[in-house]
Amino acid sequence: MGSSALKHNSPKSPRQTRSIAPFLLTFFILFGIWLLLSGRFDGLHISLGVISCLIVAFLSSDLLFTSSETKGMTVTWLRFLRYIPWLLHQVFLANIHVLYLTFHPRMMDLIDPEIIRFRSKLKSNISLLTFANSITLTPGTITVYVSVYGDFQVHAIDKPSGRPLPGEMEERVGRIFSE
Amino acid sequence: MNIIVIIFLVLGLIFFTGGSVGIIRFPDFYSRLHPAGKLDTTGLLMTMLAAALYTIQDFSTESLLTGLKIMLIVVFVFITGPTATHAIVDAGIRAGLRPWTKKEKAD
Amino acid sequence: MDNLFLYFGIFLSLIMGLSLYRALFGPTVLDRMVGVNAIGSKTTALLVVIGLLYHRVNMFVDIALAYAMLNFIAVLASSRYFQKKKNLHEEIGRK
Amino acid sequence: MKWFGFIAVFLCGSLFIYGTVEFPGWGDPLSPTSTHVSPYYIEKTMEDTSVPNIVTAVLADYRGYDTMFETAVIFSAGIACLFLLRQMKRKKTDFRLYRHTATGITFRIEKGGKLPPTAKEFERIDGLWTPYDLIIKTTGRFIIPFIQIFALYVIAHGHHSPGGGFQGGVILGASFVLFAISHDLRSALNRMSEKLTAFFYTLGVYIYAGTGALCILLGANFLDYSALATILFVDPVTARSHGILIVEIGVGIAVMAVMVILYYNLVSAGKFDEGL
Repeated sequence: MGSSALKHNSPKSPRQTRSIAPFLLTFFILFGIWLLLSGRFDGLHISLGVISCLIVAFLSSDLLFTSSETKGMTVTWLRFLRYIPWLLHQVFLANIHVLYLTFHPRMMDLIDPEIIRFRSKLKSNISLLTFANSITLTPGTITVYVSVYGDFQVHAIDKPSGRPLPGEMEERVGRIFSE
Repeated sequence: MNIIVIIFLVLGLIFFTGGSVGIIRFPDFYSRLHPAGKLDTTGLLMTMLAAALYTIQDFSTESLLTGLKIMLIVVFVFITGPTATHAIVDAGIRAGLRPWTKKEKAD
Repeated sequence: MDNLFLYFGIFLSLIMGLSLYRALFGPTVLDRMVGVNAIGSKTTALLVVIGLLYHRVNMFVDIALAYAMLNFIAVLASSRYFQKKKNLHEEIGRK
Repeated sequence: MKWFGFIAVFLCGSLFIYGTVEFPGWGDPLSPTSTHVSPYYIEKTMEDTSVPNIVTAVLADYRGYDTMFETAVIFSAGIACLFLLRQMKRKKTDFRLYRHTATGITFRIEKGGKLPPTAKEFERIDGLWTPYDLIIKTTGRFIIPFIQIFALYVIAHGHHSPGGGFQGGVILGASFVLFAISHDLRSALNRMSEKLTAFFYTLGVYIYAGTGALCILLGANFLDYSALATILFVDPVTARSHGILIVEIGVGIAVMAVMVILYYNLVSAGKFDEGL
């Protein structure tokens, strides 16, 4: 368990050899972003864009992709897109809850902050990051600490907020990254 | 169309107000982060949705790109907002601030 | 519609004043950081609304995006800096 | 003492406000500033340089000499920080620290000792308190390329949008600072070493001044970009716009490198051993 979870931890130093696939993938993603940002499609700006994307891809392609992660990328991203509406719905519910707490006159009686600990079964860094940020965005909970093995410490604002963790959200995040 | 824009603007304003009032009313540093982190992010989402809808009303390539750029801000904030919140919490824990709880209050 | 955006901007600035209270009088440094972070995310929204007011959204979007990025890095850097301060809880006791 | 400061600030502020009474009205078309050179810039910029953003044209073309020395000021700020803070004699520590990434247990290995070669789960750290944070590290990994492409976009689109070398350079430098924060100073130095930074901030100023000198060699005045038309194979007006772009790139490189060197020096107090 340990070695597989820790594979992507340290970024490779630039001197190590790189494969060409992540480089090209980074280049095309960045070029899409460039076209969106620029909005000018004449020769000068397009060629500037190609040069800039080459520079950034050379500088940072090992940050965006580590070589083992490129397989099955598209399926993961499609599943991630399907996760977003559910997450937005949860975020909206969470905000209504916090808004209710904020404007409640006897707020001090309602809240009961505590720190919850649990162990998640997710393994890779990216799924842990998605889960941790989803926790921070949704009902009354903030991720305090995550270890590489998936030990979470979560600060919850009141009892009903912290109870459903890890629960459904972990299931869904696990399904995205097929773990 | 304008009505939808107005509804989104007002919703965004409500969330922003909630965030600001929350960080004054809540008792300690950790609980203040809940309104600051969540309500502001959602307020931004609502406001940006309104702005993007208003921008792409007179439809052209440029206005479409501008609307997409506005949504790019939302994506960026949705990734970085929780991370910033987490960074502040982490700083609090490492600096040795103890979370406020009800039991301590009762003693 | 322009008037609506104007009122929205003014109200947003007033709300930022509320967050400024926490940034000025927060008992610990970290409370101040919470206030500053809250002001930052409101400023991002305010910049886009100002762009709508001047009918130059395509320009102001760039500024807002740059501001959001620098705000994120600033919060990250200052939170890392204040981790080193081990005596934050004493600061509360002194007040 | 607090009250004394308050009174002093209050007096100075009142003096400033009293001074502004004499200013011409805001947006007054007859005030000296808007009758002298401003109309020339507003009317002639497009036909002189074909740059839609007047501010960029004034900054890098009409007032290019000023901007060159602004870049030089930033360069000297970097050099001054280097001289004041950098500790040239490095004190070698005779032990190394390794941390088990999962549990946070730290090993201190004295000189001559070695980790077992199978220990992949240990990372070398700089100081005992160096924090490890999975969320910030992973977010940094995903965000940095997009910040960098945005910075290059800002540099390249100085003609059309509010941007240019200074702003883009700051954002580009901030992306490297974010890398140093989200990982640690050691890996940041691996990626962008001190020597490379020094090379870049010299290169930035050199590009700016070199463009001006090239104009002299081609028989025009210093920083008169229309002389570049013969090398770039375009007409003189477009050459001025391209000259502005070249100069902006130089400014961007210089500002980026100075940002990074300032961060490195300030954060480790010139010792280059540990970051934030």
